[in-house]
Amino acid sequence: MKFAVRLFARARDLAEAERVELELPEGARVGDVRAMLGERHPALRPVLPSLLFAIDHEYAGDSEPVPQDATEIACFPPVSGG
Amino acid sequence: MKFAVRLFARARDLAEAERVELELPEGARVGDVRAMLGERHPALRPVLPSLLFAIDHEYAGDSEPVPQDATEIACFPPVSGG
Amino acid sequence: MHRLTRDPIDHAALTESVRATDCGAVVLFLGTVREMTDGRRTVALDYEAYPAMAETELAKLEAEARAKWTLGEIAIVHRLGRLELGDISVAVAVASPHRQAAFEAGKFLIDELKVRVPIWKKENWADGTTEWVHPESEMTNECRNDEFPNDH
Amino acid sequence: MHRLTRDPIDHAALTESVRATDCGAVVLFLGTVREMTDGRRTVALDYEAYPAMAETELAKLEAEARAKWTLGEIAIVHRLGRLELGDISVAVAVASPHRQAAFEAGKFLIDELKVRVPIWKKENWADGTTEWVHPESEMTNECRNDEFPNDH
Repeated sequence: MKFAVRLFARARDLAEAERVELELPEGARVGDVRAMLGERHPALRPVLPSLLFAIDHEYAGDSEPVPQDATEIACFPPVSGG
Repeated sequence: MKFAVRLFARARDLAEAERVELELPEGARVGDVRAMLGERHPALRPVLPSLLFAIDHEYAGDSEPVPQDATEIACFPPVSGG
Repeated sequence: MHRLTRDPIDHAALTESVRATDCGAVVLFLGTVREMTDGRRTVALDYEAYPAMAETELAKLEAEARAKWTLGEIAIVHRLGRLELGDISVAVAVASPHRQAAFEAGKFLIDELKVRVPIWKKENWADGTTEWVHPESEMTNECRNDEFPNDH
Repeated sequence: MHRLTRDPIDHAALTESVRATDCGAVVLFLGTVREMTDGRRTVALDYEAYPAMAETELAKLEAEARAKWTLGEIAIVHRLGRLELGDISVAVAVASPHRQAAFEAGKFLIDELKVRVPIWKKENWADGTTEWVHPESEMTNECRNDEFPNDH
């Protein structure tokens, strides 16, 4: 299954990409997405453990499966608004 | 020693007076002022225990002596600003 | 800065007056005239103060807040006279480098103002009656060291 | 009400928008661009958001605040783009019948906004360098149930 992962802030700057296309096997979990991003973009590795993920605008932990019908996966550093 | 006690809010309305002239003996305490106000203005008696006193703009408890050089004594109900 | 005034309170100007580039946080509190109190309808409030002592107490509150927290400007304004529904009776604005301090100081200032600063409100109820609001203040016990012997 | 905007935040209008005669208390919080951070001088901040998710999280915050406290109107505005020293980056206004609730809800909303809503700031330091601000967020541990095996 093909997914585009949107990157924000420093994650986007390090990867030099606004989105990364990934081919996810069925049953893939968020942790797998994290690992694949590190492989695809080695520049992300220093911050990889701290990156946060969201599926369809909801935070998702490493153990959560990526639903086949997910329409948007996002990856970003800890937030710093306010 | 003669003192004028300023009254505020409901205390003033009940006594129907903005100030009460009192002759205080030397060594008189705030509690004595409270008692004398009740004698002078019986209408104050229902609220007398709850009335607060200030000497020269500082709160003063019943046990505090009234200084001979006090320039202003005030008496008023619990505050309700804000 | 603290002030008693008979004019409407300009909360925007008060907020602007405490903003500064060394303070990343501003907290503004407004107290406004509420329509319903304990099920009764208010049409207006009359505020009265003991002005000289109110100023003294407000200055103490400012000093106490500065002793507790790192603060920039503080602005407290209390309105006096006749206030209609929705009018602002009191405004407290505090700036601080840190938001926690700004919130805590703002809360401290309004909480203490309400129990210590000699200002009183009189309710003008919709049924035509009036009534002074005189809560059993915490000051009562705090300030009276002796029990006063009274006949009721 | 919550909004992301690239325009300057009008705190006076925001405060007015939550005032009501059934709410005697209004608390406004403003976050502004501070000049000095940990001894370094800032000349500007750039704010970026993941807008759709930020809106979702802000809506959740509003709902959570309403579940915890009796509140009137809530207004939250976060600015995006380039902000200069002293500019307002975020404003939270809350009205309530009671001041305790207004303070607690205001503090809750800004505290939670800062750890949950996907917005990021980039420092533009006076020395010409830039730097994303990415605190070790509490979300990191909260949302990652598994330890991710990584090679560093």
